[in-house]
Amino acid sequence: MSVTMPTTPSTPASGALTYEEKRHARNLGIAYIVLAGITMIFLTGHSGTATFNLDGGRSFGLPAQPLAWFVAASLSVVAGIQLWRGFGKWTNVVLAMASLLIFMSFLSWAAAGREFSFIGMLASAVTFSTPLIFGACAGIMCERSGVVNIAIEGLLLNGAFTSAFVGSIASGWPGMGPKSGFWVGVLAAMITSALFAWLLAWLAIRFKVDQVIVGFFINFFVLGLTSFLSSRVLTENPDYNDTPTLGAWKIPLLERIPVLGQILFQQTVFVYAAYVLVVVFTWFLFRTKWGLRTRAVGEHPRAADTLGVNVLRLRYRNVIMAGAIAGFGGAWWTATLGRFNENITNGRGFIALAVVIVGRWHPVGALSAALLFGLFDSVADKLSLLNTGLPSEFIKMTPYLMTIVVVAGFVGRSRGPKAAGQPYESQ
Amino acid sequence: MTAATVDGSPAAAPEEKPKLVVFFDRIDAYNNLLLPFLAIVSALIVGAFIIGLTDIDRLKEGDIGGILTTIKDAYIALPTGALGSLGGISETIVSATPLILAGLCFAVAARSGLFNIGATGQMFAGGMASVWVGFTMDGPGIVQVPLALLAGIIAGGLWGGIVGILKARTGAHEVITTIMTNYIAGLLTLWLLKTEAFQQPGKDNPVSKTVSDKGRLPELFFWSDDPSLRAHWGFLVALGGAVFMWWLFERSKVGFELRTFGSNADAARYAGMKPATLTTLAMFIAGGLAGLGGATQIIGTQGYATESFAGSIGFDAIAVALLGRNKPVGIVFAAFLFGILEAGGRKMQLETDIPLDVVLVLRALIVLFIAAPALTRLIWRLKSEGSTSVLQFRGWGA
Amino acid sequence: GDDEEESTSTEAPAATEAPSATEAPAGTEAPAAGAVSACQVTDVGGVDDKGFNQSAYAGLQQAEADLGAEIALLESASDADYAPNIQAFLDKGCDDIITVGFLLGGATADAAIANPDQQFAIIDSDANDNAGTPDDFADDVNLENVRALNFATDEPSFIAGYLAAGMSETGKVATYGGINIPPVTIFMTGFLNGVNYYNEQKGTAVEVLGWDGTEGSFAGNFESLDDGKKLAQGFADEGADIIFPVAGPVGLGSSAYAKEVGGIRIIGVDVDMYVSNDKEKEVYLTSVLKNIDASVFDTVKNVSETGDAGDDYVGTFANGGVGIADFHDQAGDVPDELKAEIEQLVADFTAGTMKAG
Amino acid sequence: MELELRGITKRFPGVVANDDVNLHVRGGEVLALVGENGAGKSTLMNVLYGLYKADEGEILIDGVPQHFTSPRDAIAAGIGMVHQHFMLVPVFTVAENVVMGVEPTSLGGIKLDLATAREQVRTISEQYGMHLDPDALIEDMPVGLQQRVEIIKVLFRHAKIVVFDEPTAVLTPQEIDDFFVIVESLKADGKGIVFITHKLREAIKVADRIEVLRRGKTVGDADPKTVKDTELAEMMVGRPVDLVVDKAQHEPGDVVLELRDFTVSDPSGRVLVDHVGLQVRAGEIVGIAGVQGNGQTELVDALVGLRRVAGGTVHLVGQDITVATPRDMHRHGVAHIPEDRQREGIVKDFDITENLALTGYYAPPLSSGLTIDWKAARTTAEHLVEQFDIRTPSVDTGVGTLSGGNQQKVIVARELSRDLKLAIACQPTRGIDVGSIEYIHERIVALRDAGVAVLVVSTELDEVMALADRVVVMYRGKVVADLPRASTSHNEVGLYMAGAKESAA
Ligand SMILES: Nc1ncnc2c1ncn2[C@@H]1O[C@H](COP(=O)(O)OP(=O)(O)OP(=O)(O)O)[C@@H](O)[C@H]1O
Ligand SMILES: Nc1ncnc2c1ncn2[C@@H]1O[C@H](COP(=O)(O)OP(=O)(O)OP(=O)(O)O)[C@@H](O)[C@H]1O
Ligand SMILES: [Mg+2]
Ligand SMILES: [Mg+2]
Repeated sequence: MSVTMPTTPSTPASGALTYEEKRHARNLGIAYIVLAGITMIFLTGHSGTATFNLDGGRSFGLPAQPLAWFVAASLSVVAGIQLWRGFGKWTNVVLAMASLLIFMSFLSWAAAGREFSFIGMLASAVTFSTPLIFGACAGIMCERSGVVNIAIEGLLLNGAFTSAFVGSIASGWPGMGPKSGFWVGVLAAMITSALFAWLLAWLAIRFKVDQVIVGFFINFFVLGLTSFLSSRVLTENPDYNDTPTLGAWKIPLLERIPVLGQILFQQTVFVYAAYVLVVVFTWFLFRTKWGLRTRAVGEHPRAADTLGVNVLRLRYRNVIMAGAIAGFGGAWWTATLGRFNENITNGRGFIALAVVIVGRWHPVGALSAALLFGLFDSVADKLSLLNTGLPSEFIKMTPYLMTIVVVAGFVGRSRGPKAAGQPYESQ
Repeated sequence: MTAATVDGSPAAAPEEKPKLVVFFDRIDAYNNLLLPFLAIVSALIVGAFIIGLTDIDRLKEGDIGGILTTIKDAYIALPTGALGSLGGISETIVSATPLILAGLCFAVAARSGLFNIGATGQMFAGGMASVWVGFTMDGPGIVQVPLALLAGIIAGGLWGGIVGILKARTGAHEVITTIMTNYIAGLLTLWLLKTEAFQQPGKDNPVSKTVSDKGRLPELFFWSDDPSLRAHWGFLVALGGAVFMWWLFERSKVGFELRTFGSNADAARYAGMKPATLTTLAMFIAGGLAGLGGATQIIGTQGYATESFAGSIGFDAIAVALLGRNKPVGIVFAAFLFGILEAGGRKMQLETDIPLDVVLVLRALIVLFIAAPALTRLIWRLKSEGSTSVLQFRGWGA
Repeated sequence: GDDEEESTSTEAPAATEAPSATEAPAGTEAPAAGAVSACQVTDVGGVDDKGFNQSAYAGLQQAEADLGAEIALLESASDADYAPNIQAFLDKGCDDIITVGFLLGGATADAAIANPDQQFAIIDSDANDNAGTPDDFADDVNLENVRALNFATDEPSFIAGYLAAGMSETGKVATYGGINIPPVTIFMTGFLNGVNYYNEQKGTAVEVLGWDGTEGSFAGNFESLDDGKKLAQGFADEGADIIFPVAGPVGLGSSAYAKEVGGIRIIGVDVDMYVSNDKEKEVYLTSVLKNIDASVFDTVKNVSETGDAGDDYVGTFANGGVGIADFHDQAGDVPDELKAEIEQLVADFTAGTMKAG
Repeated sequence: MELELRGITKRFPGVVANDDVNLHVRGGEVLALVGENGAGKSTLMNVLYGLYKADEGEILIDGVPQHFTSPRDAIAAGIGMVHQHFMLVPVFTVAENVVMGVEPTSLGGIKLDLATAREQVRTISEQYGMHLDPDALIEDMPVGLQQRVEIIKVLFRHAKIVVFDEPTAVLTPQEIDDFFVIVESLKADGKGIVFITHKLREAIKVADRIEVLRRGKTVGDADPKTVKDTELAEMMVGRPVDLVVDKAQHEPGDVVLELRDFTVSDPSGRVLVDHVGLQVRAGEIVGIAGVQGNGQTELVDALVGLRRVAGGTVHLVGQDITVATPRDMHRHGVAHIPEDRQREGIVKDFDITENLALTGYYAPPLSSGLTIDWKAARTTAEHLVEQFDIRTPSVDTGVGTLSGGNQQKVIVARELSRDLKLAIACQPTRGIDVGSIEYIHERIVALRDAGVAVLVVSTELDEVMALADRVVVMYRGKVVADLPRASTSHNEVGLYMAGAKESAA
């Protein structure tokens, strides 16, 4: 639909981005100055050394005020260079380093004279961003093939409910323990979420219902139904809402790596699964026949169609697969908590939607975005312990505010697959 | 349009139709009334199965008659609860009012090419500003009420405008920023409600000071002294909002620019329009409408602010707008439908033992069927029509 | 000694948990002529919030069973639903309308003023009149026909804090809330004060994580159990070994964490979680009880007997409206000395000689 | 192999796009299909390719009826198609675009074997002398190369009948010559070719047979050896068409537009337009000739304010307008017919009235205060539709449903129908049928005669030569020649365009 008269590469359309990049570079310089100013704020109030605890009794300390001085000074220098001649291909590296400095300086300010578990903060970011990764991968799989998926929330919620419900019942089956019962539940979660996803695909493809409306429908429908079943079935029969939780499954040897071991390799199977998914999904998306066709169908379905790719079938398939992934992701709640509760996902599906976009529709990008969100969330948790004097509401805002900062400052314009949201008519 | 049908003579002078006829042509009675009707019927049939299946106790007892009675009662309660009495109508209107405004908010952004999920946050902003004006001012209603509404528009507009500016300046995707600003607005509201400026004196719960009676929007059913008829002039404000949106997109210059920008940003630039300004403006107007929705909710329906006064209105409104195809008239009708489902759902909850959750499921079904005319056509074997138009947001795709 | 201690710590709940046992013999004599009707409006949490809505409804259900009351329920989907839901019950002709939560304060007061002959009860709020000019908040207007049911939950929380301080091996205990609102933070403050009192008494320096009297840790909602697990994990990382979640079902996430890792004790909230959460009962040191169901039952009973809901009510140790649960499985871990001190505290609170503030 | 279409009828709501059309092609033969915009050529080919399902009629291959339900079937039957609007995924490489659908794989059919794909693409590309880099990204390629990718796609699938839908519309003269070489080699390979074009001389040059379509019907065929282009044009349009621009002598007036040291660069600093000096006088048509990609596009974009000017000045009747915005230019009486009609020139979702108001909506008579007077806009639109002979049922018709020629007329009508000092027309007749070309050329000349300065930018050398009073040639961002039309020739200009010659000018 969208390819019109082919044009030469240097039309304003492709120039637009680069013009913006130029402005971006200038704005970045200004941002550094502002950030240097903000860092100066860290000079006020607290002083003393912030102690960051690591594993095995190790820790490191950072003197809050000297660090703030140092960071503010470095930022000013960086700002100068940025405005003067820019960093070229190092721009993003410099930005990342600067952000890290500011981040550490901020933490030192907040924790000056106190201590907190730095490693716990990082480990918790990894643990609790897991469902976001699954949700985002599901979203990417749909949108890469041209179907907007607002229903991630509903698919996750359904996964959480079904895995808890079926998992609990299945553990009572003859010859089946709680553990194997749990995995039966996970399977059921994948199947039912895939069914809901199929419904999304069917309504959106066959009947051309606005994909956003179908997404909302599924969200409302699943929320209503699981809440109802939760109150009428699960509450009345606690046995139907009781699965084991999956404890950490420490990976031999790797778990003993200092620092990293505890953050990455003492996690549950779901965390590892999320990482495997990202790797496998990335490989499939960019290295396989399926991936090539999927991306084509999301960008320019008619081109794919004219080459004999069955656009609609591929969309069905991918959306259904995405449903299964989201179902699996939903089971994370059951694995983590051993039970279901009304609206247990509580908007995580929408955060996952944001993660898809922040990650620029790339699995690895989504992984980074999810981790970043998880990190800011656990930073907020730590802040609330450190008696910084900030109102708890403002501390709670951290992940949301920081997401905006990251998107506005680092990610900039992100553009989805061109055909996402449009129904495809083969004739 | 084509050589095949139109013979050479250019523009076979289209006969001048009276305005009214043109209007009804557009409404197209057949498609716009029969289809939704059948859609609701379909939804109710599917809903009946769901009610039956969720009536676990009776199902266990095999009490099919009982189930049928429940379904019958439910389906009588739904319309009578919403429209069967003045009280019901009043509640339908009360529910529809903020939905219209928040739906307009979504639609204005959508037609400008933006996917604005931020109505919730913008309602918070508008509501908080208007409640502040409402309880600090002590002037005559004729001054105070418009000022409070204006404050709502401005605050909501600014809150939405932030998203617009971020998008225009940095390219930050509005879906991300609106999701995030919703959370932020909710937290800010909670915090504000505990500050001295807002909190009710002598209380420690996060409930705002109260807007005095003269600062409230007047009652709609002013002739009745039944205090339970809560419908207020906010409804007229909402209708005014719809007229405004119609005027904006059908008559005004800015609206034409927004529409152009929403459909083809390159053409807008070529035509001398300013994309950055338009993005910001679209979000400002959208936010203003949602803010107005928040304001009517506060100085109309509630009289004070709570930490959750925006509820799920912002989200429901997306469905309302899409159902109404982002057209003002459509949105008013869709909001009414939602209002009916809400007011009727209350009676349904009361007169049968169907829980609220199932009422919500029913509502989702009705929305779906109305949004899927092709599905309804298939079920009722109506002959098919041209394809449905689908919205485009630049956020996704081209 | 064990026997005695145990009976002490169960004494309080016994007085409130089973109003039917102590007072309800009268229930069997409930007026047969026209059963009393009691109707509940929930706040947006809905009836299965595993919190005060559910507790209140449990009281109603008990009234249905014991008093033959006709009960009805309307769940609210949004703040705008409160007034019409109350109105629906007014139209229905309920004898007593029970509203749950401070969010319903305004709507309840409005309805009560407009219908002076109607009996109301409201939980966690003194119904306040939201009408009137800005400086005319009639929250001091005591609405005759509204029975406000409030709970001095800081008292049992204080004891829980004292207990936690005494039981902590790491010298760190923690608490967190759902959101930062008084009905939640009153527990946390009580807990904090209890710990501080212990420190004063014993010269120790047990530290409370998650609440400093004004700010602290919150889940941000009452639904995400994983937030409860995350917070618990965070507290454990900092060395806390006893956690007191005040966030409804979110606390179950902390229990799940405690069970998973071991070595962490949880203090339940609202109900005796050893009983209500069979799945992880072993992690509960005790629970802070807020006997909403009993007070609701009591209210319905009043209406059925006298036609009046009764005077405003503040649940305390003295009247059994609040309490502290049994130690159950962990009774063996609690030193006798500490048990005795707790017992004394309960007695002092009951007698009114001790204040939680 | 022989392909036959028999009695094909295809209806769209309100339109009979093909009406009982018969057509046949043999291997080793080039059939040219010509016809007005909207005559139904593309529709017919889409039916052949399985994209549309015909309402009536059948497709036979070697006498056997075929049932194509999707392009898959058509491809399998040996039919290949190069679409009017290219069907390439812009973010993919050449190799990826070519192999999609028939990917070479490894690891049991899962992994995409890109190495093999590249090799295969390279082989075919060399075989037909197309010199394509399999790893180049489509979005970075000039149109001519993109077209080769389309051709390789077809060859890769072993097509025996190849349909080219307006392949030359977007090509430069050099590219067109290269294209014809490729067509010849395909023909020599025994492939049957259907060639759709609006350039009648091309049809006559390469075709073995010419079929004319008018209003969905075949109106006859012609032998390229004997037919004259004027005859063909008349068959197509149904009336005699003047293929040569009628242009009286006209004395140019004062300088209207003057560029001095005009420089445009891309953000990375690469100079795209290099210190260009240019003058356009009132009542004069200056044609900018040049192969696509030599800075013409950027020059115009910067001139009209859609792109930043890196250096130099622009004066309009003496006034400095170097930093003017598109709106300023409009106010100053500058018209701009954009190069890419669908991307910039129209809003497809809008009706004709709205599109005609697109640039003038903000000022009287269409607007006063905050509002737009749609009644006036409609009246104006009706007037323009009539005046510019836009074929449409009404002014409320969506522009997206109009044929390309009529879309272009909408733009021309909008831009040229007001008081102008300067008109800039980029590729004004790209993809447009002879009837409309005649009309648009007439308008441009009329504008000149009315004393407007006109700048025509076209990669179509014929067009520049036909219209211009002075020909300016751009090569690599520089003006390499500025020649009075009267004293130059196609040949000379062609040499400048190819960079083979540089003048002192
Ligand atoms: N992609 C583009 N292609 C062509 N011209 C552009 C493009 N983007 C911007 N321009 C034009 O370049 C000029 C300056 O653009 P630019 O974005 O650099 O402005 P700026 O002054 O840096 O903006 P700001 O002050 O908002 O940061 C404007 O006239 C604009 O119309
Ligand atoms: N998908 C469609 N829906 C409705 N009408 C269509 C569709 N495709 C083409 N038409 C109409 O069918 C007619 C024939 O169009 P077609 O594209 O085949 O013309 P064409 O001869 O290829 O013209 P051009 O030379 O401009 O490419 C036109 O009137 C066009 O508007
Ligand atoms: Mg519920
Ligand atoms: Mg065509």
